[in-house]
Amino acid sequence: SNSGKKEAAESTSASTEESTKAGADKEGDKKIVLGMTLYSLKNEFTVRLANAATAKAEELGVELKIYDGNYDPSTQISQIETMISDGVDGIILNPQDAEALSVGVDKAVAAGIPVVGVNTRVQSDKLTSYVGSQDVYAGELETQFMVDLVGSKFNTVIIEGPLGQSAQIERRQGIQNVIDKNPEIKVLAEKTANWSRSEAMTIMENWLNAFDDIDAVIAENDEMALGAREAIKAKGLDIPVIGVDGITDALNAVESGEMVASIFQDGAGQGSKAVEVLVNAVNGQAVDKEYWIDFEPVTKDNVAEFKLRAQ
Amino acid sequence: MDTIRNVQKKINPKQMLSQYGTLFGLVAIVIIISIMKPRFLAIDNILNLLRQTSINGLLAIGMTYVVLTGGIDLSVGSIVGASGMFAALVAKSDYNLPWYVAVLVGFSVGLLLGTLNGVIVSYLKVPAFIATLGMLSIARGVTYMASDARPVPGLSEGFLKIGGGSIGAIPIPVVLLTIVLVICYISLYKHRYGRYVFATGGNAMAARVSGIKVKKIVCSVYMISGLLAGLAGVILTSRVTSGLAQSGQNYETDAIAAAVIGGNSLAGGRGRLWGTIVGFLIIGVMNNGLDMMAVSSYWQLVIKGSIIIIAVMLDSLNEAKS
Amino acid sequence: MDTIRNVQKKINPKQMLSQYGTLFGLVAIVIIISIMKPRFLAIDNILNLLRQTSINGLLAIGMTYVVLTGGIDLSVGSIVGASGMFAALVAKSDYNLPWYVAVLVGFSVGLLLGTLNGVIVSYLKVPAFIATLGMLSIARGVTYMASDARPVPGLSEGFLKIGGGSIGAIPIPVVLLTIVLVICYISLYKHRYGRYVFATGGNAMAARVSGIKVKKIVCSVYMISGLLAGLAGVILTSRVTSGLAQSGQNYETDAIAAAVIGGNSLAGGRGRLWGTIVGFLIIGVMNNGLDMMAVSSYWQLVIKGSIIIIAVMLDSLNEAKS
Amino acid sequence: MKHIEKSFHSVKVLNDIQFSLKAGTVHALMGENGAGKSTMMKILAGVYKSDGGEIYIDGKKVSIDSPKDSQELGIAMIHQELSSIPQMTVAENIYLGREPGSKLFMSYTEMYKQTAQLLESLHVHINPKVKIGTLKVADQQLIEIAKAISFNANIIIMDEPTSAITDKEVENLFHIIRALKEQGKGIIYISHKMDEIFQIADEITVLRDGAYINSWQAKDIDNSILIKNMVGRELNEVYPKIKVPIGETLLEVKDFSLKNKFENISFDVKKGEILGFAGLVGAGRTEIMNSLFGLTPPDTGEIRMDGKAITIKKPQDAIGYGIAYVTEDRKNEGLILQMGVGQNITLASMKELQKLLIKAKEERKVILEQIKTLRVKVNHPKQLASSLSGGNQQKVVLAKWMMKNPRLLILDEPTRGIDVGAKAEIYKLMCEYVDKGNSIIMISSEMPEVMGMSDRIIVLSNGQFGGELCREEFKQEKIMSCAVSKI
Ligand SMILES: Nc1ncnc2c1ncn2[C@@H]1O[C@H](COP(=O)(O)OP(=O)(O)OP(=O)(O)O)[C@@H](O)[C@H]1O
Ligand SMILES: Nc1ncnc2c1ncn2[C@@H]1O[C@H](COP(=O)(O)OP(=O)(O)OP(=O)(O)O)[C@@H](O)[C@H]1O
Ligand SMILES: [Mg+2]
Ligand SMILES: [Mg+2]
Repeated sequence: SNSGKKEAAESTSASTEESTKAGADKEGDKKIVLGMTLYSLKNEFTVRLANAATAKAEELGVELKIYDGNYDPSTQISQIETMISDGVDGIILNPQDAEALSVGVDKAVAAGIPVVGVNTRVQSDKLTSYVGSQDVYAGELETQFMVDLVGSKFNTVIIEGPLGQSAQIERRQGIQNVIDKNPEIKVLAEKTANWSRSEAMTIMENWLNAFDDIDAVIAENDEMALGAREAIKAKGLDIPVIGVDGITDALNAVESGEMVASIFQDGAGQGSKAVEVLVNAVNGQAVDKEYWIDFEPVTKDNVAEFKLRAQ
Repeated sequence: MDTIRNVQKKINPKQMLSQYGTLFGLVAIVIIISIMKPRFLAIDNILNLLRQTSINGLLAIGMTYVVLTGGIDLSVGSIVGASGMFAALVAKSDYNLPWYVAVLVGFSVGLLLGTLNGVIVSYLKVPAFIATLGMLSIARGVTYMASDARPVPGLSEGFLKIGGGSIGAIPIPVVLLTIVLVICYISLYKHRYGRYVFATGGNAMAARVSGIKVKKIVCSVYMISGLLAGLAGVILTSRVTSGLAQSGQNYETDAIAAAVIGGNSLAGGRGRLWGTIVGFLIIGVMNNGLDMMAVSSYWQLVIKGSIIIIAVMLDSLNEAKS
Repeated sequence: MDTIRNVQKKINPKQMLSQYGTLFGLVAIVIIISIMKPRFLAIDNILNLLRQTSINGLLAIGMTYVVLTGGIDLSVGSIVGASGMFAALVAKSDYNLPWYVAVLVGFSVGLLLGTLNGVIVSYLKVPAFIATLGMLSIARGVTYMASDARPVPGLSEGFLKIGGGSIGAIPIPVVLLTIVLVICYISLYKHRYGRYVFATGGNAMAARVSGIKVKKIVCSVYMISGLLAGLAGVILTSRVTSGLAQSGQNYETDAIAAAVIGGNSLAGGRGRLWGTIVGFLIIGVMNNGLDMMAVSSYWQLVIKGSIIIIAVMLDSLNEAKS
Repeated sequence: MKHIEKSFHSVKVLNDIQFSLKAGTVHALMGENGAGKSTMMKILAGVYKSDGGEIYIDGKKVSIDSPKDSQELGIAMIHQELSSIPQMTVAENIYLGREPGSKLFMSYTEMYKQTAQLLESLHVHINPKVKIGTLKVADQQLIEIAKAISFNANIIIMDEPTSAITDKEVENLFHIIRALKEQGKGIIYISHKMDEIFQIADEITVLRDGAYINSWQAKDIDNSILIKNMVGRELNEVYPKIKVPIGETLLEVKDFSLKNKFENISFDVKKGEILGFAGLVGAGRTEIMNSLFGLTPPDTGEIRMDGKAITIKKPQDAIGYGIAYVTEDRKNEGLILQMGVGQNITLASMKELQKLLIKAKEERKVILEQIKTLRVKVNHPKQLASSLSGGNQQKVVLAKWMMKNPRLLILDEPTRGIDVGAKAEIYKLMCEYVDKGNSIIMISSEMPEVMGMSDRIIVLSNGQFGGELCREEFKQEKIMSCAVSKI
């Protein structure tokens, strides 16, 4: 449930010895306050990331305020401004857009607040650190997986994320990288389903009626892959579908063979690592520029392991 | 004295065009798409199209009632989300409840939220735009809370039939839509309730003087809209086989568009149910047809926007003359 | 005979409440937030809040004109996107063009799209809802095409000042908003034009009979709305330091909400500019305040929805009595 | 104007009409409801474009494409349907489209000053800063008159300017018209009040069914010939009052008060009786009926029907007790304009016309019956109420209530804007109606009408009881003196 976040916001309990150590400021007993803005809190993946961050913050005895960017970069900039005037000690940024949020980083850094990027890239060299993955790699992984599965010559349809969002652009880029290497892959159609399962289902139904020769479906996230899978199942067909993120439903679908694979993104790992890195940075410890917690393919063979990690 | 002149209207091509402008628009779109993509007309695609359209269809019908009274219901998308989610929470196959329990839960949530809208608009006199915009936000918030933005999968077999099953060749959502249409047709044109709805939208004061309980009528249309959104939510959830917190987002736009394309004036009092049907079919055909032709996402936006405007233009140009 | 009836209205607390209901609502919200989070009132947060609000403010002002004539402009969000994108394409620092060229491009795109809206609504007689809904879709499609849905970064220094810079302590967007407000105040209340806008919305037939060129007035309000959306697009692009194809999405909702919260009737003819100011401030204060208090995003939805309804309720309950 | 033609939706409403107006005269345009008077004048005012024909002013052929053109040619018009912007003030309405002030800024001070002067000169006592929407219909009409005069136009068209005002204001208006005449202006005057026509008109033109019938000098023609030309047949008696035996008391109203509207009003109405209500504009007659009908329940007071106390809190209650109410403002309170005529007629009777579903055949039958009895001039029962001429709209409202066969029918200005022929028919219907043992309360500002039709008249003055007269005592002066007694 979401009570985790609330508790974190009001968290007063300093539980373990370690946390008191880490959470206490050098000069006094003032508690470290961190802010985190996510591009959205309305999908399972970011919620998982946020919850892991909250849990970690609790463990370290720091306060973490979470902001929902509502898929709007300027809202996220506003939230960074709000955090600055609120006087947070550090900011975790999960940007909607890589270019737009660089100005947010500039502002925070100018106010002397360290910023740690998480999960999606931001175009800035002022980040204290970046914890996450590269979406281009996810696109490459899933397309390569299809090539390995059905051969280098096939007809595919691509279901895209919201046009212009960094994750969409980069994952699409990754998909294209593999297609360029395998010129016999033919893209029959591509369209955005805005990360939505029901939109993807409708689009897939329409494509199934329009084309007889779809060999593979590449979706830029799991929600849309699952929607496409529903449409294919309803038509009594069996076309391999792949997505990205490794959300619970997708892991189950991989397990039951409904999806050929998903590309797992360790949101929980990224969330907690980001908090850890930022707390260290606030406390003046040295941190690396980048921590890679990258995408990993999930197949029927290794799905059990990921189901455990996704808890 | 000749009181009634020309009792029977003569059929006159210009008047036909003005009366049925959007219908001709729909036919034209269908013809163009069929020529460019003959498979568009295949039976299974038509059924597919109808199944896809049924959700917007239900919302547009509910919206028609609201719009006829001069109101607007921006909350239908969120009600779809909320009712679908609560239905899903009950329909989980672990609970082993019969399918209709979940359906009833979905209906109740829709009706409850619709009633809230109705009370706020009619009795608390908040403009419909604001009341339902507030509800849009509130209902979505509640849906997220109920699910923590996580999908609720694993729904019972019986429940999944509603969105995915068929009776004969006809998908169940299409059957449901047809039943709803018949009931609504009767309520609007064969029962005095419909008169009262039209009268309320046309001139609330005159309706009141004529003994119509205007507030009750206004309240009731939001209840109908909510109930139909509840049904749509149940169908959608069943169709995507899991409760999704963000489902139904922005559905209000298509529903209102369908009603307005169909010739229902947002000022109230003027409209027609068959117009709404034409309206949601135009939207459905466009979405399906453009996908069938694999038109790029960018062009789809431009083409859809233009078609909507052009479809209505014919209608409006003629109407405005009178 | 009794000479002049209803001479001067006496100031009466109940009437005050009804006239300034939402204003009291705003003050109440500010007080509550300040108590719970004293930092809310810090100068830098206030400036911050105003800067954030300025974009919605500009759109809401444009929307006020449209709404006063009984119309609606759903396309402002897409116009923000389009004008911002085209401005960005010109403002790239490689081109070495002065900042105002890009600004002019942004303005022109806004004005052009607004004019299209206006012509479609007033001369082609397409209902405003449909015309601007179509434009919402078309303008977004064009924006995607122009940029291939990719961000356009690397804008010139001068251009970036518009959204990010300050004059003294006052952020430039706030300065611009203030200037626009003054001009609009004059045009609505000190110049004939405003009378014609009100008259057109109040009773278009009567306005026409009085010799007012109703179509021109209707067309002009969409041009104003488009132009202000163009300005908002420029500011937004400058603020996020790059042209983003999806920017401005759904901004129309907040803009319409601000106008309606402010007491502008969607039926036209009745409204007030200061009401719109109160409207967009309520929305801005809510967004900023709830974030300051770090309220969870699900609760934010519920609270925002409720506040909007309650803020308007007071106003409406009283107004409806007259 | 020569050979003017106009059609709406291929129905011809003006066919080869001619009309000429001399400077310094008042020319009355007469005809039944729907004859095409307003349509023709709207063509002159630039609201409609004619399909054919020519217009000459001072011998020069002109073309009028918009209201602005018409204004520039020195034409001003008082429209039959009130055409003010309710949310704007009196002054803003009067000067709409030609606000005083410099090019850049208009001047409110100037506007209010000019308005005050204008209203003063016309002896209209209304605050220029008040919103028009809050004024009563009568005051709104006075403003429209003032507005038309303020144009200082050479041709002033007055389309039923007196439909909502009382004798006192009418007299004032005639004063103004005579002054305008002396200044050499031409005035086109449309009215259904025959007595007015002979008081003020120099020439008279009659239209019937969209066709030109004839023109006369007013002194060459009398009432009965005029009426015969208008309705196309003889009309013997305008007020066909028949003696109906007065029965027991049907309804009793006691001590009705509503703050700022009326005080301590008591009256009763008996079976078979037509009870008239007279008074000056704003005397509170309408407000009392609104309260009686449950639209604005009174602060205090009781109602008895058949001797039993009843409570009426909303219109449905009143309708349930067999009370029907034809309101004075037919556009805002009477009709659903964008509904068909037929559906408007049956709107209040749907319960009776429905079993499980609406009995469509029966509904159609009663609609046709009502249209026939009241001689509503429509092309088709589905024709929109908005496209009817003013008089026919009024008949539709009457039909709506008549078909409910109420025991008590309240009529507020029932013949406003109705032509003589139709008036006579409505009076006849009223008589037949009370003959069946029902009762009528009729509010009217037309003296001849109240006196001609009522069995008893109650006069209100400034929200208070001003006097009660029985038929034998009816006299215009007496009513007037009661009407001003509480001012
Ligand atoms: N906008 C319109 N659309 C269709 N028919 C119309 C329209 N306006 C007027 N008519 C028709 O034209 C005819 C003439 O109407 P008009 O209003 O000119 O009559 P009138 O002589 O002024 O009657 P009244 O005395 O009742 O005001 C009527 O039959 C009316 O139904
Ligand atoms: N909409 C309104 N707003 C404010 N005051 C009003 C309004 N309508 C009527 N009044 C006031 O109520 C009082 C009674 O008006 P009412 O309409 O009942 O008079 P009436 O005798 O019916 O006049 P008429 O002959 O014009 O119908 C008047 O003093 C008038 O100023
Ligand atoms: Mg007329
Ligand atoms: Mg009255």
